[in-house]
Amino acid sequence: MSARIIVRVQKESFDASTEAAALTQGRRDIGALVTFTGLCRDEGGALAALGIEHYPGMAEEEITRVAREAASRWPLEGIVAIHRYGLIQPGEPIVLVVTASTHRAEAFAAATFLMDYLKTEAPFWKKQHLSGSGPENWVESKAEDNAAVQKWRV
Amino acid sequence: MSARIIVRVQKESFDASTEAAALTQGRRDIGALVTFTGLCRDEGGALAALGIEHYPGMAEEEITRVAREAASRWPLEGIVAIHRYGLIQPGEPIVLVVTASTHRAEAFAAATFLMDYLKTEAPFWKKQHLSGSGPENWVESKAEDNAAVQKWRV
Amino acid sequence: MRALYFAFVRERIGKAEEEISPPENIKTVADLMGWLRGQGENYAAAFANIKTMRAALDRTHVKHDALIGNAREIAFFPPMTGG
Amino acid sequence: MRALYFAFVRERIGKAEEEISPPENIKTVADLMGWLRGQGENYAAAFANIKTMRAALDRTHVKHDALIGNAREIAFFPPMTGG
Repeated sequence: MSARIIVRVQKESFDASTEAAALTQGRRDIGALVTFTGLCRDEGGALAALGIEHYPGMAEEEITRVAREAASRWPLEGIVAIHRYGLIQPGEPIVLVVTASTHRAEAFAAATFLMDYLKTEAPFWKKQHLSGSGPENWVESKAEDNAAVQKWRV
Repeated sequence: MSARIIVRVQKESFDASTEAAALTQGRRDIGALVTFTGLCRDEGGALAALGIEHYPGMAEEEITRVAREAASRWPLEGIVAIHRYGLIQPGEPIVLVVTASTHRAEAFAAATFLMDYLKTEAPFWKKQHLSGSGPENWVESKAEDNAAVQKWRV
Repeated sequence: MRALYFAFVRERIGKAEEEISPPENIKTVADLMGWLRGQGENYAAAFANIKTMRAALDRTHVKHDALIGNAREIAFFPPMTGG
Repeated sequence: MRALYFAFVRERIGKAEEEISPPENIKTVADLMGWLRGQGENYAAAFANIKTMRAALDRTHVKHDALIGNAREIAFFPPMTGG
């Protein structure tokens, strides 16, 4: 049985529970549902907004590729992966990953895997718009994120 | 800064997003929100319902103890842990764990930890009510759940 | 002291809780389980497999060699299956 | 072929995409980056640190030694910071 995969790249915000319901609605065979929401932090008040640039087309393709990879590694019933682009205010959601499985270990592992890949392989770039008349900075990729994705490459 | 901890043991169902919102509402410093929902599976149609028995008082205390332990292990902003008791139908939620943190690794680790402990340390017992005129069986504890919790004991 | 029984332990004994008055020589949880096992067929059935039995003293998980001391409440139950 | 630039690469070059016609001897992604670097100060600034530059050929991540072949679209960008 193959997992249902829902991937979207969008400017609009999303509602995590509505998206998760798409996987569980009417189902009686799903035992574990993991939802990860990545939110925009204000960095102690320093950040006014985050501008997210993406590679249209490739972003969807890359997320879909990674979702299929997750579905081939673990017995999943469904995956939702949504990533926003455009200007995002502190407190707003940026990314959503939902995994549904029979058991919790698989759902947790797949959600972690998906986030590790989205951080480093999906073509999105974040620019920090600082408060006041501060400058704009492109966010640098983090060594810890690169290390996190490396551990999945067997 | 100490994590906000919300623990409830209840008969009623719950809404994961409402509970998660209690941790994130009005916050601009939370970067990662992990939600785990454990649902009642129908075991391929064999299960009519799950009867969950608990030790009133100790159940809340034990979950609170484990939540505090999680908050001391990882830098968390908040934890929600809700466990239901009583008769639960297939498709319904049984347990909810929400963890909020600055970064995703801590939120994922804490949610996994909490579920591993809830499975094996919180005083709840599941009884399967089978379809038709089938018998009732107490669910046996699983070796894999015991192994999962052991890995956290350092 | 108050004794509480859960899940199949409750079902086999036939009650959820009761007041018990074990003799002076019952010092540990293991002692108490041995004593309860001798209180009738229902107790014998409930404590047939003592090795896998779990216990809590005043709502705290304890091992079988734990001293009962002045605990006011003891609970017996099978391995937990929550979550 | 179509060249796409993202994030600071786009900003430094001053455009998001353009049609490029590299000479015959440009075979690999690395060759193309070296050639682009010579196309003006803005390109030199964009490709100042070639080591950390990422590339995608027809929307697939590739390494610097990848052959361009008949790819219709090549994209250059810094390490991704999504999620």
